[in-house]
Amino acid sequence: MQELINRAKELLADGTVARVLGWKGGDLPYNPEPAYFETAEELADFVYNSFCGANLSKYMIEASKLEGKTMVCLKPCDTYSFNQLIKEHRVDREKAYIVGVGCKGKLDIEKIKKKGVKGIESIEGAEITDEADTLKIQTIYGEKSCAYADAMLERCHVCKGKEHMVYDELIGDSKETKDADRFDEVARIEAMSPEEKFAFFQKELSKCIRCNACRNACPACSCRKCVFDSTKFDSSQKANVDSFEEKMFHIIRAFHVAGRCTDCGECSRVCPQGIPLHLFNRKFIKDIDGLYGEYQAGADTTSKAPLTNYTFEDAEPSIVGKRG
Amino acid sequence: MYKIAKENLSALFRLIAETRELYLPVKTAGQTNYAAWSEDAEVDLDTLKTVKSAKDAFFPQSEGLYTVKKEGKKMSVEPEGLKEQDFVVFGMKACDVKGLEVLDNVFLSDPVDTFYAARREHGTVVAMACHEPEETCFCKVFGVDAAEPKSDVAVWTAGEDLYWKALSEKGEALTEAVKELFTDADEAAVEAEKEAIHKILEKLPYMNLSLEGWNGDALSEKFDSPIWEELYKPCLACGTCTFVCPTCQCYDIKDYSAGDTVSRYRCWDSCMYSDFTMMAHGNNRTSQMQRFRQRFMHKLVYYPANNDGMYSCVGCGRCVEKCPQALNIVKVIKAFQNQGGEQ
Amino acid sequence: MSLEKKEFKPKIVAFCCNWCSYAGADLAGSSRLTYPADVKIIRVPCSCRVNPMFILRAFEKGADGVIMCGCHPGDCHYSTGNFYARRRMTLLFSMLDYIGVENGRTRVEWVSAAEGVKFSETMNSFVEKIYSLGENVRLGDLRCKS
Amino acid sequence: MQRIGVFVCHCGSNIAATVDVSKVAEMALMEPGVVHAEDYQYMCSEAGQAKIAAAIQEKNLTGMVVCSCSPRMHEATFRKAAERAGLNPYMVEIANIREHCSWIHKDVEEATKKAVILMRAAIAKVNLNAPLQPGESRVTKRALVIGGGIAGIQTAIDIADAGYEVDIVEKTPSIGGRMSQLDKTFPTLDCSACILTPKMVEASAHEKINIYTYSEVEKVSGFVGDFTVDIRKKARSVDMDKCTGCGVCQEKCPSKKAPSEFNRGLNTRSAIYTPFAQAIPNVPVIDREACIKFKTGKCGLCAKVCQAGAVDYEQKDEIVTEKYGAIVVATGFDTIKLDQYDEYAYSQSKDVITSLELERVMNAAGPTHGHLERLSDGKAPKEIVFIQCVGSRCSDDRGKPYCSKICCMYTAKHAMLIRDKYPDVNVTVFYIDVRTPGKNFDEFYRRAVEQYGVNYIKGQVGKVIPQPNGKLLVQGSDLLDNKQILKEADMVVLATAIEPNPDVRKIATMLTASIDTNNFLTEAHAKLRPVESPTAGIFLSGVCQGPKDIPETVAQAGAAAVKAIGLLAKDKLLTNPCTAQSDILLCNGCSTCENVCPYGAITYEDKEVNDHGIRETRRIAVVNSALCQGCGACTVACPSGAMDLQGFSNRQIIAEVDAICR
Repeated sequence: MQELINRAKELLADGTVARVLGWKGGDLPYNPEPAYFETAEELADFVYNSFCGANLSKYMIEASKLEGKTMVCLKPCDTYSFNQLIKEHRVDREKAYIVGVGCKGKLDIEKIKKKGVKGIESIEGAEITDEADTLKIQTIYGEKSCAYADAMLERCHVCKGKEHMVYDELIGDSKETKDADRFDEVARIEAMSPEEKFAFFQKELSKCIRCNACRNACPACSCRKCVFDSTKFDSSQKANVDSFEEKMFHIIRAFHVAGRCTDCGECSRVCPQGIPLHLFNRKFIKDIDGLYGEYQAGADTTSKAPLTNYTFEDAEPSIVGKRG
Repeated sequence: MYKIAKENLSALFRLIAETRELYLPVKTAGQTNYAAWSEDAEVDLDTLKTVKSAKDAFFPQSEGLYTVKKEGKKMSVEPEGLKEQDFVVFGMKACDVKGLEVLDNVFLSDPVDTFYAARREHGTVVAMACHEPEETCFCKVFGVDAAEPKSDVAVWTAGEDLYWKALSEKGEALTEAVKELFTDADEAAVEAEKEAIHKILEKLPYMNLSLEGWNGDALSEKFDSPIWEELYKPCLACGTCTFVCPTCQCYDIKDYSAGDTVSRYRCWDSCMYSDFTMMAHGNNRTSQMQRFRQRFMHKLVYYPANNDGMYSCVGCGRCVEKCPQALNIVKVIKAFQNQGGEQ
Repeated sequence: MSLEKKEFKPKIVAFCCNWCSYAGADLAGSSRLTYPADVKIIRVPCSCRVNPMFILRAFEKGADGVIMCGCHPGDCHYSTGNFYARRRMTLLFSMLDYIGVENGRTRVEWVSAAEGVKFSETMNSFVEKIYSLGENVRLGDLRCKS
Repeated sequence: MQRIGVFVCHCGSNIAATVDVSKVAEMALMEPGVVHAEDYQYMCSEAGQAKIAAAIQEKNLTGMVVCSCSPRMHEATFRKAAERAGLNPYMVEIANIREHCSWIHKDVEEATKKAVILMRAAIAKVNLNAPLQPGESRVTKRALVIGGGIAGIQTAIDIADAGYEVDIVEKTPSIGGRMSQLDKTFPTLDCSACILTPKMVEASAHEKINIYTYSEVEKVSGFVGDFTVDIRKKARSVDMDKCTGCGVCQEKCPSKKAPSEFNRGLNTRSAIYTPFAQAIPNVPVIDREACIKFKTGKCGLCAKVCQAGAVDYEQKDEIVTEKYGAIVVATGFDTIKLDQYDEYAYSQSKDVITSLELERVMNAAGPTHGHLERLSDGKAPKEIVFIQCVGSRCSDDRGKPYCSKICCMYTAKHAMLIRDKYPDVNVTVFYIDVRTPGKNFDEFYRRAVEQYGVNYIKGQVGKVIPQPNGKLLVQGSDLLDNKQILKEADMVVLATAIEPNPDVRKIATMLTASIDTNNFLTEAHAKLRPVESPTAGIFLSGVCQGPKDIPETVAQAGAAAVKAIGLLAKDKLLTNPCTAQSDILLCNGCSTCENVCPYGAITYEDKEVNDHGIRETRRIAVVNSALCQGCGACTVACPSGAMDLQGFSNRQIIAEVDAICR
């Protein structure tokens, strides 16, 4: 972390960048927030720890409009999103000084709290330099502990790898965190009967409160105005009036980002109701990989996206029924 | 004061449900929210904070207002009926109960919102003291006592029992209806529980948050502060804070066409949304900074200015827990505090 | 409202591209090749004009089945439109299947302007399928059910 | 709210027998916006159209629905009728209650119900229609032909004969193309040069044709009717105006080691050269890579011997910018490289040659002055083996999946010519299939077999092995006799697959014309529009579109010319108003739409946007309505719904869906 701060100070001092986009320490042990820093003094608040889960690439859309370069801290998975945004002309590569930051897996405070941990006072083991396998949590109700891996975000268990796809320089070490196949969950659902599938999604989506956090956090959902906010499509909806509306919203949202979604996992991270929204996006990714060849959005900035591409021999839609 | 063994609670719920609708915290797919009780509902009284508040019971996220039916070129309008059925909301916390007061000020003052008023009239609140308050709680800051919920009925959990005390006529009526399941109890266990809660409250990091300077008089000073420009930046403009909040009361009115019938309904809206209060000419708040500022100015400045100093935040801490980017009202209040210190 | 069980009359929307399938439907008509009146055709310039949203919208508003017809791959009037449509629909149908919607409710068929017989046969078999699936209950807005 | 009139046609009894037309008209009046409804025997008749006109005027209609036969039948009729009565033609929608209803249903009640629903959908749509005006764009009355082979020459002559200016851009120093390299042509065996040279002369002498040789297309912008093209005239180092074509420079040039492109590298040429004797223009170019003057600064002999003073070592590339209304691509073909086919020993033996090389060998102006001899030792061959389908009809990645189409016929030609001139030479042809459709083609092939005794063996050659004695051992199979064949040959000729000129990729990109996986340019419709590219104003001539022989190429060249003339004959182009439009406030500028547009109609511009008071410069998609054909692919690709299609807008289609599901 100190290395990051030092480098940020240098880049600010020599005028390479006009500001730094990173995280600011929170007022609880686990709530750092994305923040801009414009001076060395402000950088006193800079933190980078295992609770810095937010994908900062989307902020670069606005930062690209500002005067001068922005030093932005991107984790390996965030760089896919950034590449995808370059491809879609939503960010300006020239306006970004990308520091690829190391990642040892990011923590999900909800997972810790779900283990019955309440009244948290401090958490030990969440610093980026820590090598601890266990988090020591001091609470009002006594000391608790939690295995680091058990507290990780879902996306870190199926990590795409700790390699940065785009960067100007790299700071900090990473540690491999992948311990599951990212399509296992999708395959589990695919194997269900239609009734079970429907019951599963109905139950999950019934929690949706249409807060739009998934959409607004999603770096692929970078539309200036979403079709669901626009009167033009006659699809403007605000609230969960009927269970159909959540389905419509989540299917269309997943469809709109199909082939563009890098599987960064922000949607699931930010959902206040803990809906595993990645299951929609990942289904499309799995289908695309299987039907049209492996494709990783954001791995580069030039390849043709699967939905703007075709081959004569593509599978027919009837394959859906035939797959069983 | 009465008590009932926790293990008999399902009998209590069943009995309440015989004569009234019953809403209480139910766990669905891993998350606890208020929902209608049923035999197979997984009732969860251990989770301190439901994701959404109990606001839905009185001010549902979506609510029909009237329906227009078309036959040929003739149209008829059918207003939606008001709530007529008595219902019970079980398990609300003191902060959420205070939230109802905030809503009352809005919806029960002239012109009275008849839909809300009918629900308030038919609803009985059984509020529950917070057995284990958490680090995100700051109800005390707004004068709420987590150990002493003020509602129709107050309940406490202590040991293996749940203690029950009616505080209003409606509460008495409900008590009458279910008394058969209770045994008499003295207040000793409850007093001990209250003391324990108070002790914990003392330790919570947000409990001594200062609201100094937040009032109607500070309107222009706060409104014009440059701090907002810094604070809003991480905001994603989602509506999470609004929709989990027990006091946010803004709604939009929309139409839904099902062909020959069109239903007009209202649904919660969020001042964080870019189309909030969208009018023909556009929007009176054009930037996210303005929208962000609006939410906190409303809670901490405008509302108290119009309601004898009462804030429209109750310190439930849901926004603290749920904001995707870890922004919240506490950070806002602190930012202004720090700024004041520096000046 | 009567409590009598109403006979199930499905609502079926067929999107047909102007150049092949709509013409194929015309040929079915001029050849007097019948298919059930439950099918209503919407003319679009090309299958690539069919937004997945239209299909979900149809279900929302009470459709029991949606079928999309276009030129055979390689014969698109606009060269490539149906190739894109094919990928879009494959993914959409797969998603509907994934969330538990019976996959027989959606179909894509390529019907040329000369295939009046195929058009009629396709519609007959699709309608039959929808009858066997019954009313669409998983993917509709309750407000549209009356 | 619109004021809509609904007109229900009986179509005699075609509709009225199964659909209760008066009921449909009655139901129409219940719909929002409908102010007039009537039914009539034949709406398309003059009387019917008069009724429509009267209603439009009397009821002040802003839109109308005709419930009748298919729009593919009479939409144009009713639109014209509406226009005559003062209603914008795009305010007319058709409910197809004949082909899609009365003709396929028997039950009157059922058919009537359906007709009402189809009518409602049309009304719902028309409620959202907006008057559309076709756009206009001007047409520059000049055509560009890219490629100066027989295809390009023929197209240019045909266009020029119709009275329009044509420019030919040819990459090499002379026009003539592949055909100029051929010795004889099938099936008539007349000399290629004899029939080509007059065409070349005609083109160069034509007052409407301007030829840029040794030139390449550098940049193309604009759209149908109004293209702007940059042409790079490569430095020839010889002044075209001064040169008399005397040829002395070529004779005197001391550098004569450059491989002759025209003779497929079988012999050499001088550094200052014209590719062949009949070259047009007959002005040499200096190959700067071979020229001693350019390499060392010394020499300069050609300038000294040139009496006209035409040699100019200082000449530089020049860019000419021209405007065109139409562009014809005639970039032709080349034979594939044989690196992947080493089993035929092409790289190992000089006596294994391609058919095109054989053309040069047989030609009097070729490296052997027309004598059939082995290139290794100059000896006369006694045994020649032809191998067919080298790289054609290939299922793996080494070659091409398609049939090169011309090989069967030219091989028959070669075999026949050889047997005719050298009766003592044995000719064997290994083939997979012999394909000779075409006028007098099969007769020609049979003559080769029956009259000239060419030995055709159905089977493939596995390997050609050069022997120490200089012969070539050919290992093949005879599928009909089911046996292995070993044959010693003096020469082996490979019927090498043809492929589009590699430059076509670059050109297709500049033109936004699509190409298929084999690099052939895609036609707008495989059957019905074979000489047009999907990109408006771009036409296809010759082998750039697919393998062809000379007569087919000439025929297609003429067809492409006619299409180009049809375009140039117009003063203005009326554009289809049902095109895509991007909403400036919703567009993200993400380029997704551009990727699915088959016509290259979408570009991006930085535009100043006022989004409810927020002013900023944004990258916005701009649709060129002259190019857009209205397919709608972009509208679905667009995630924000910014892209919409006029006449088939999102809201219109949704309104139809809603009306049907109501």
